[in-house]
Amino acid sequence: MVGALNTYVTPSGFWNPILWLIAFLISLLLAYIIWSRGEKSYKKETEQVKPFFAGNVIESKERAHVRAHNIYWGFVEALRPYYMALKRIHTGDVNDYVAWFIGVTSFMLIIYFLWGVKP
Amino acid sequence: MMYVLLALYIIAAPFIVGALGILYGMVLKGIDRKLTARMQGRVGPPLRQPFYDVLKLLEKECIIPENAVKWLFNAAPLIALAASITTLLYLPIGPFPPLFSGNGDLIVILYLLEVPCLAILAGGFAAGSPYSTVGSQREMVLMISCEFPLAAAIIALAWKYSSIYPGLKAFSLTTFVNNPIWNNVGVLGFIGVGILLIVMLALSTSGLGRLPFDIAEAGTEISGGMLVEYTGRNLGILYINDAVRVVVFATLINAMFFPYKLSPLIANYVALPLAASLTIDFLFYLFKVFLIAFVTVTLMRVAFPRYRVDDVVKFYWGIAGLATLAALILIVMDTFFGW
Amino acid sequence: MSWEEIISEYKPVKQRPRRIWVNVPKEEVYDVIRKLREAGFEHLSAISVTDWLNEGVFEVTYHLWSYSIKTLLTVKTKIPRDDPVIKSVVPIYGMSAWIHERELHEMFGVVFEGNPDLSPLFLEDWDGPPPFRKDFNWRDYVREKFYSKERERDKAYWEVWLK
Amino acid sequence: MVETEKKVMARKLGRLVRAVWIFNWFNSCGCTELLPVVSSRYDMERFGLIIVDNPKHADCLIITGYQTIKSIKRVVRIYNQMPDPKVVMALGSCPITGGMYWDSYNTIKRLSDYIPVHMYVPGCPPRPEAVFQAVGLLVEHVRKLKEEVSRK
Repeated sequence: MVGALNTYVTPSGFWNPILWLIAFLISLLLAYIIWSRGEKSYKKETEQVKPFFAGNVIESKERAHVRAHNIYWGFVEALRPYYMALKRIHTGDVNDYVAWFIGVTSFMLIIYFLWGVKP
Repeated sequence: MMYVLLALYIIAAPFIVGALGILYGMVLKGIDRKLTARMQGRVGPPLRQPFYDVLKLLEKECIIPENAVKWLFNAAPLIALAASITTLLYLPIGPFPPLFSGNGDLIVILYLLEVPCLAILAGGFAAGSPYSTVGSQREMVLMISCEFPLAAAIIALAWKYSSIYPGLKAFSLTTFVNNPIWNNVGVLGFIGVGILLIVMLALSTSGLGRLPFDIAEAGTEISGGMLVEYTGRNLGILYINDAVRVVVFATLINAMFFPYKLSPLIANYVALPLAASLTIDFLFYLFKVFLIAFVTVTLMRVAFPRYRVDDVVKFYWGIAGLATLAALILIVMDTFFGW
Repeated sequence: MSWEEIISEYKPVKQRPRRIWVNVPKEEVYDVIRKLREAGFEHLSAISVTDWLNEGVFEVTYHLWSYSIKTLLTVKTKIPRDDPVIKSVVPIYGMSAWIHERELHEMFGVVFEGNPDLSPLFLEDWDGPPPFRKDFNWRDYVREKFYSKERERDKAYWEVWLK
Repeated sequence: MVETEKKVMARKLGRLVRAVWIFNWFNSCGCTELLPVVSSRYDMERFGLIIVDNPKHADCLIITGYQTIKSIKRVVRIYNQMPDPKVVMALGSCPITGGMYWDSYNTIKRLSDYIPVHMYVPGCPPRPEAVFQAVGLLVEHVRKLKEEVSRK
């Protein structure tokens, strides 16, 4: 059992997963102790369990679901010039992408042969 | 026999650190609310108010919404609080080294800082209410945007240590504490580390979800965001978790940037027994944590309105990101050219 | 076809430098408004109805504003009170007209043909006659609906009313 | 009330009173008149009262201003969604007796016909001090309840 308790050491960092797990479970126990002192009951089938929708009624579970299509609005809005440039590059036909692929790899190869670390 | 002691130590450690985190976190929350009120010309609640809040929340009914995933909905606050307390185990508390000093480094802390956000986010999605889903989506964007500068700042400092002290472990907090960063950087490095400090302070405001960046629990817009469906004791645990995270972030910044002790200064005037110097250092640590929490939470809360989602991303990926890269370049120039 | 010619045949009345009223018969009001829209009156600021009880007529007024011409043109038309039906202007002005017509339908009972959805706007599950009509006696309505004779606390109201 | 139930209620209300979280249903006169209660001159936070943004976090539902037939449906739903030890405070004369809209066809006359109201604060508009006096009465009531329970 003790063998598992040794810490994994790497040149820059070290970590002991088993100890971490034990500590996490014990803190979970501490949190559970505080949690269990609270009130458990609630009125099950009444209006109380309906999701909060500013007083209105949500007809069905599907209506309560919010699609995530605009989740990245924040990013697109903030980095608009970058995304616009990206959009221009993505023309959609494959040979453009293949051309990009060949171009980049050849560029990398040239750099590698000039200054690359010899094996 | 040794294993019994070890086992006892492992079991007792989370309780000690948990007690410290929860009690001091709540006291800090009380002070924060009182200072915010005083800064707005109000009288403000008594300092014991957070304790009253939690006691009341534990008495309320704990509603589980109808289309919620029951087990995840209840487990999320517990996991969040457990992760926050576990993070404290790896952080140096004042004069004492971290309780698990040999077993976890900055990378573990970096991940443990994210686990509470992820847990509450999963709880928000599990609640199945439109407001909490939108709140969780916003929290995802917030987490993604502030991961990049946080990781960059920590790696910049760790790289600095690895280049100055090749023998020591770069990512271990004990190296951070034993040789403070400000002493062994040149002029450029000093500016770089200063920038990193400001970025870390800004990050802790968004990590705690406090006012300029509380888009995930935006009160007026999505009425409570991820925490909409939480009531009663679940909300109480989230309240405590929020308090503990203030202590966690402040201790991390204190360990990384201000690991100084008060007792050596006093020691050369009056001889100090070990116990006295330890208590002085511990009180000095508590004061530093209060100062950091005051700057990151209270000042920001009083001075700034809430940002929009894209402003937050623009700030963290734009300004904070570039600042961290600039700081990294300054530190690199400092180590290589020794200016 | 400038807007002056469109309304010239209906004897426009110039109230003030930028206020012009014109009375248009019920049949031609839809075409006049459509032509005015093309002539530059893009903004439908309001539709209102006045209830002339003794003449037995509803007067529907369209308040049109133009950003370029900078004039408020009020097109008025009369419809009979007993079967108040008129062609809806939603195809011309879209949603702004829809909201106004929905409210007028609820408050006066005017039927707008061609309006996509005339559901009640303010008065949910309203059982009385349209309340803005002049012949609607709202005191009696309130008395029946909210105050009952038997209840102890409502006695004071009834004494006031019966006196 | 059974003895233990009263003791439980006394304990719950005792804790609720020190940290009342308010969900405000301010419309018409409430919104303009009740803002000083929150602002720095009267500052309700010194009693531990804060305004919360949804009914599931709240203990006290403050309703001010007249309620139309359309809005009272929402009020009833909001009231049902609040977790249990909850208090309803009707502010201003409109929720109490219909106020100046007593003979209007679209407003409801008495709030207590639709949801149980625990505290009435008269006034058109009600003064901020009246709100604090109402909370004070709630504290008074709870203190009496606790004394009665402890005496038994």
